[in-house]
Amino acid sequence: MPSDWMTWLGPAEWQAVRLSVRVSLWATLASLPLGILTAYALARWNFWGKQLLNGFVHLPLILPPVVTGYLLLLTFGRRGVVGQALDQWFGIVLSFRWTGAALAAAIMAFPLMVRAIRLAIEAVDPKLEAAASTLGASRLWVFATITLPLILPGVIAGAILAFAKAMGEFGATITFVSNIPGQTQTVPSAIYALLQVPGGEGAASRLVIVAVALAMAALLLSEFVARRVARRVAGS
Amino acid sequence: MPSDWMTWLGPAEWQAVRLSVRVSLWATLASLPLGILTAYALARWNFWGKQLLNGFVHLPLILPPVVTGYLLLLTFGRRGVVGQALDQWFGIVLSFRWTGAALAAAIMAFPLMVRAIRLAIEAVDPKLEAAASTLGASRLWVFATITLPLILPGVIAGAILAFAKAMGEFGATITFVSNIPGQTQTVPSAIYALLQVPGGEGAASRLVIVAVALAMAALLLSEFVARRVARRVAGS
Amino acid sequence: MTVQIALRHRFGDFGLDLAFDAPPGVTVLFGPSGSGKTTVVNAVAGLLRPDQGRIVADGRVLLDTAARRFVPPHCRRIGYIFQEGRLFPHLNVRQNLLYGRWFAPRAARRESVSQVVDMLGIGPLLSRRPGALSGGEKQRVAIGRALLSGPDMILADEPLAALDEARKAEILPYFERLRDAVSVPILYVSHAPAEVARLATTVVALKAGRVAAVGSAAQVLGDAMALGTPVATSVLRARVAAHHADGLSELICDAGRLWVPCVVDVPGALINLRIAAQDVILSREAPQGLSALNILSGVIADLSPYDGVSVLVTLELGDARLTARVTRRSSVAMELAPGQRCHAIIKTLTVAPQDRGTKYVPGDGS
Amino acid sequence: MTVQIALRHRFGDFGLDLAFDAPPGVTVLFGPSGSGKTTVVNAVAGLLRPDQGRIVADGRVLLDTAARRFVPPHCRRIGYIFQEGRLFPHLNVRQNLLYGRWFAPRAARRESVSQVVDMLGIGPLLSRRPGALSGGEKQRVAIGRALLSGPDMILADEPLAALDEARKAEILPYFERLRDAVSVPILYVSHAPAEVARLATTVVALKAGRVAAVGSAAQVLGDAMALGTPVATSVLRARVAAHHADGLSELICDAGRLWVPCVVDVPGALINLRIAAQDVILSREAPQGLSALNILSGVIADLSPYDGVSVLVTLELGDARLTARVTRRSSVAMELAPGQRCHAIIKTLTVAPQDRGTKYVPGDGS
Amino acid sequence: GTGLPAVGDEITVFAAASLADALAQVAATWTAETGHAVVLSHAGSSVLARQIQQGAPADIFISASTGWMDAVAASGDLRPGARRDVLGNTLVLIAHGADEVPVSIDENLDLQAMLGDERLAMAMVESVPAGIYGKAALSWLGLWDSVAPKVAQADNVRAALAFVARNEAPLGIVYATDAAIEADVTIIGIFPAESHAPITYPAAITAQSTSPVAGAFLDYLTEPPAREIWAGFGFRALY
Ligand SMILES: Nc1ncnc2c1ncn2[C@@H]1O[C@H](COP(=O)(O)OP(=O)(O)OP(=O)(O)O)[C@@H](O)[C@H]1O
Ligand SMILES: Nc1ncnc2c1ncn2[C@@H]1O[C@H](COP(=O)(O)OP(=O)(O)OP(=O)(O)O)[C@@H](O)[C@H]1O
Ligand code: MOO
Ligand SMILES: [Mg+2]
Ligand SMILES: [Mg+2]
Repeated sequence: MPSDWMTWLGPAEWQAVRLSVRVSLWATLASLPLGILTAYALARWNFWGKQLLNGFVHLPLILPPVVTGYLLLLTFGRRGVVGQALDQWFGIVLSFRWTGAALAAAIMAFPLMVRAIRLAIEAVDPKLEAAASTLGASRLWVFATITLPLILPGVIAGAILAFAKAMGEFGATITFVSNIPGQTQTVPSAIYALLQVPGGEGAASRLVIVAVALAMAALLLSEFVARRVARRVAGS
Repeated sequence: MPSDWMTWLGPAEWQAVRLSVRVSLWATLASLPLGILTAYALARWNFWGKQLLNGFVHLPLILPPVVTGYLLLLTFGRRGVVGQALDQWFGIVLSFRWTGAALAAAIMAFPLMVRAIRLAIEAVDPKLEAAASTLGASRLWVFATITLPLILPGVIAGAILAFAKAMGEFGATITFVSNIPGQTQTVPSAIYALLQVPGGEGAASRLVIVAVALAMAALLLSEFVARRVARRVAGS
Repeated sequence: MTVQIALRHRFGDFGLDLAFDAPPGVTVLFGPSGSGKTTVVNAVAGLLRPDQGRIVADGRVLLDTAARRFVPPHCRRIGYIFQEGRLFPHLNVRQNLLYGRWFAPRAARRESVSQVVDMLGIGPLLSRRPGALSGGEKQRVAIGRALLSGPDMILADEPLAALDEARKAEILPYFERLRDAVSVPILYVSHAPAEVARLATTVVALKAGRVAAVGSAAQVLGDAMALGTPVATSVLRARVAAHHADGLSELICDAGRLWVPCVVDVPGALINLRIAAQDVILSREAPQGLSALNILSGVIADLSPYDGVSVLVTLELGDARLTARVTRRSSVAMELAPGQRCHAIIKTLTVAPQDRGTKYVPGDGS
Repeated sequence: MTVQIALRHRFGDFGLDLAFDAPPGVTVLFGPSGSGKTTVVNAVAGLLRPDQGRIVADGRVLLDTAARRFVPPHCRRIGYIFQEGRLFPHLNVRQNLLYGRWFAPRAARRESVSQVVDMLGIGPLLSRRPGALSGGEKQRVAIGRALLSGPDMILADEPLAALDEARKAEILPYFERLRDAVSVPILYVSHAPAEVARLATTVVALKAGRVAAVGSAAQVLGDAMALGTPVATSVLRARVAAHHADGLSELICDAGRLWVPCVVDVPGALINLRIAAQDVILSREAPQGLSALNILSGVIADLSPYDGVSVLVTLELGDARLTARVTRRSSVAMELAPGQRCHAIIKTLTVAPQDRGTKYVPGDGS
Repeated sequence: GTGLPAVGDEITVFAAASLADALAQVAATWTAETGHAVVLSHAGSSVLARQIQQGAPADIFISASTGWMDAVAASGDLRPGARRDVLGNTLVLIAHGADEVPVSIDENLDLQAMLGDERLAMAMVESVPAGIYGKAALSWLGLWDSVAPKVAQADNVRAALAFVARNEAPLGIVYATDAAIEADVTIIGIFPAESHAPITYPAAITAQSTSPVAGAFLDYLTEPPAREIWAGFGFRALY
């Protein structure tokens, strides 16, 4: 059985699966803090250019993924402004690396994450935060001890949405970092490559099943965690 | 000036813009009731297969768009099971029509819409709904008069997210209904086509700007409406 | 309409296990914080499905866990005033008030909106949203919303706790009118003995999820120990004899004649008078020339220590009993003892205005 | 520590425009629903930024809109007991109680957790979440949370409204101790005259956003009209003379000797006694053989109609004034008139237990 | 690497997606012969071209259109003199079904009537190579204007093929290499070679390639073992 199961996908496909999981996890976790910050700023602060920021965050959703990927290529590519700077100063190369795939996935998933978290923040009663401040908690402490725990279900929902989106991301990724096996060939890219060749549908559909199974598992896990958190808040 | 502005895009591109707006609006509005129902069921009901439904709703997010498009083709195409039935019984043809593009966009945007609305529903205090029921309101009335108004900001957020996503949807649409100018050539298809030819970036970026402007306008409008609704609830 | 209530429910450590009947009129649920009052009310409203239970209102089975019967809240036709307001934040005050009306049959819309709004003093708030109301204003709107829904039964969970005395004094007669004129049965949670005595047809004292005492206000409030509160009170039942021009009403009770500030009931009506034990002065001789108009004469039936300082003296006045609380020092100085005749002095105004209970429906279970 | 408060704020129709000083001790904000009490407290807490205002606590400027100064709430070191609880739903009772402690300097943690928990009777609830508490339980936890945060000033917005009498009687002495022993200044919102008389060093009566009266409990509560409540009350200032073995304390006031159930204060202390006008009986002749131990003699200074039934009779007893409320009928029968000598009979137990105010800090502003 | 023993050098080849399985076989035989590993990255020619212009780590680029190869050459991203046309392809008209009647493709072909109310599936006619060739061929035959409104344009040839295979569209224009493999379609005609520009797949070494074996692989693409494989997939070998 185990060898059956292992050989159901070829080694190249397993590699794509592993890479996709790694890319999606990194994309989700690394963008989470910024996602929470952005959501908080959009939900609670008033500042100049707020609507600009809001629009900017949503861009990847509105643009065809190919365009986003192209813009990423122009910006973060080896000859792009930011890409060159990152390379020179920090030795970070994104283009045609799995890190670039993670960046593309993170950017594509960012609006979903921010929207979910923002909605959760807006549902927190500011009166509770005010109560915490009268008890001596500074803004940051109020956030850490009151707001954050209360929005946890929303944060989980946002993160899992982002993870799922990252697992399915294709257009921007292939446009930005191409489709290099072991480096940037995620599951969707592999599926695309398989669909381009006659008779590739069988292998493609096997990959689809694995991708769906993985994303579903993450989804179920997140539901479970979110429900436990919510139950705790409601009072058992 | 006006003629300048009109000729900045060619007539074919204007056609694509008009079509994209129509497709996205329909995709959003027509799927909204089902989106609310699904979100409500996932948030408040317990039934067998709930997690299955949840997973199913998320599928379009996880799958590469091409796969979704292909599955749509298999199902809703003229020779597809559902497509044939729709054609025979209701005379509804989706394939190669703008209606099919709307279906593809709606399905791709559905998980985003449902997530947003669901989060909003979960934030409604069930004690308010209980209070309404003691005042004689049946479940449906409670929903219409208490739950729905309270989740309105979430519904708006979900709808706009869906609209933005629909405006940017490409992979599933082109795979399902191809790219027929005036019928199914949306802005992203047009942009894609332009990006396929060397030197097409200039024309593509004009379309990108229009698409972004439209989606931003929708976004700002939704923010404005959502804020007004929220302010009403908070009590001016 | 009698409501029969039998419930058994468990919340972690707390167990509710009780059964009582709420006869027509006002049934007050009385008891310390956490004793289960809100839990009972929620079960009657249908917001809590108890582990086991049976609730029958006027022959209509609202709940019967054994028979798997459960009438959903919106079919119970109740007006529930919640302990925490629960106003609809997206509706303004007027819309909140009228909410229940949409669902009430036309015949049940007996209360006039403007009358209720005036009584509650919320006229200037009608177009505001709940977020912009003060605590007491919210509570008043919540009361109005329940009353205007045209309910067959009212559940009121500490409706007046957030209100000032003046406002309470304006709203209490309204509940009396509902009880008497409209004869809507009322389940009323309260901590305030004054409210209890004034409104209660029946008092159900709860303690740790069980019924500690049940009976008329006279029976339950007289038994301070059952309530676990340090208030000893007597309730005298009296009949209205006449209304006089100087604003006093003449009442006849078993023990004699009493004068109280004008009650609203017609001559002939039976009413409850709550008299706190500490408001009664005793005298061995018949007192003369006092401003107090009410002097009843009786025989000491019982004399029992109350706390370190005072004793409770129970007088028999015909069939009625009146409890006085006097210092031990006075009791010794006056040589009070069972069997002795004694005069009780009650200030006319002491039983006014909050403690004059008005007529209650004859034929109650007490 | 004196808190100087001057505020001007507009909420739609409602305008707040007031200035008063809260001297050391308890300053009670008293007034009808919607008069602006919570608004004032929120401004002191820093939760409301008024249109204009200046708040200075013990020389520290907390707010000065003219100078654009605003100390954020978390730097004000206050313990705020909210009108609506506001417990943190994701924390259990223990975590709620200890929340403020994390942020309090070690030196400020003067209250012992177990002591506060015991006083509030919330020991069995410590591991529960607020969602599983009754209304009164929530309020008690909210009180504990504020007290345990080691505040420099307490803001209490109707902290006891949801509680039963027994529980109130347990918690009130705690506020007294904070006021006297710990000398934390307290801004206390209340509707209940009994609480006011007992706790207040200073009473600020609000009406429609303005100060209707400010002064000692004696001054303000005596002036029923200023409060817009139908409660007429006198407050006598008395000195504790001795404690007797039978549980009574002997007090000396301007008008003579008074006996009340044991007060906690040491002999020599000055205390407030609140006496409701309706609890005073008048007699032309010196009464004999009554259970009431307190008989004060004075001269009628004023006689004014109160309502249709009764008149207020103000007696001058030396420098003090005592108001009695008697029926018009008695007033006519007894031929009461200004200048006449008269005896006031006050039941010993009438001033007990809630209405015996205990010592207040000398040097207060009144 | 792809799991093979990394005995030699490794080269990265960016190649048009339509070459995927044929090129995989060619690469495999080369690796077997030389021990050098090949990493293949497949995407649309336009995507790959732009990536190379942005410094992608490709040693060799095989494009499905001369246009994109020219663009990369123009931006100076190809090694001068290291470009050649490797493959050719044929444009065919396909119909849904296992054995449909062949037609002769000339100016008398009544394509409009054959379609009726239905669609002709093609790749995007302005941008994707197969579509560009197809439009040119139809124009040359004088058929374009009449069928233009009936064309359903897919984003690549495979998607156009899928429309015909699913019978969403009865007819389509694709490469012979694609049509050969799909069982549900029949080639009912071959477009004359002169009706469109020659269909060629140019290959070249990139300017930034430092691989010592890139030249050897480029040569290998036109050597007999590779030619056999290309032919097996229906390509025309050009040399
Ligand atoms: N956000 C707001 N917007 C408009 N009006 C408000 C707002 N908050 C309070 N008010 C009004 O200000 C007045 C004072 O409110 P406040 O809460 O201070 O009253 P309060 O004295 O605490 O009354 P209560 O005893 O009922 O709690 C009320 O009339 C109230 O309706
Ligand atoms: N959801 C719950 N889970 C666990 N315990 C609960 C829950 N709801 C109520 N309780 C407990 O049940 C007991 C009774 O609660 P209930 O609300 O009926 O009290 P109450 O008599 O209304 O008190 P109060 O006067 O303070 O409102 C309390 O001890 C409370 O802690
Ligand atoms: O391989 Mo292509 O660039 O889709 O013709
Ligand atoms: Mg309760
Ligand atoms: Mg208030």
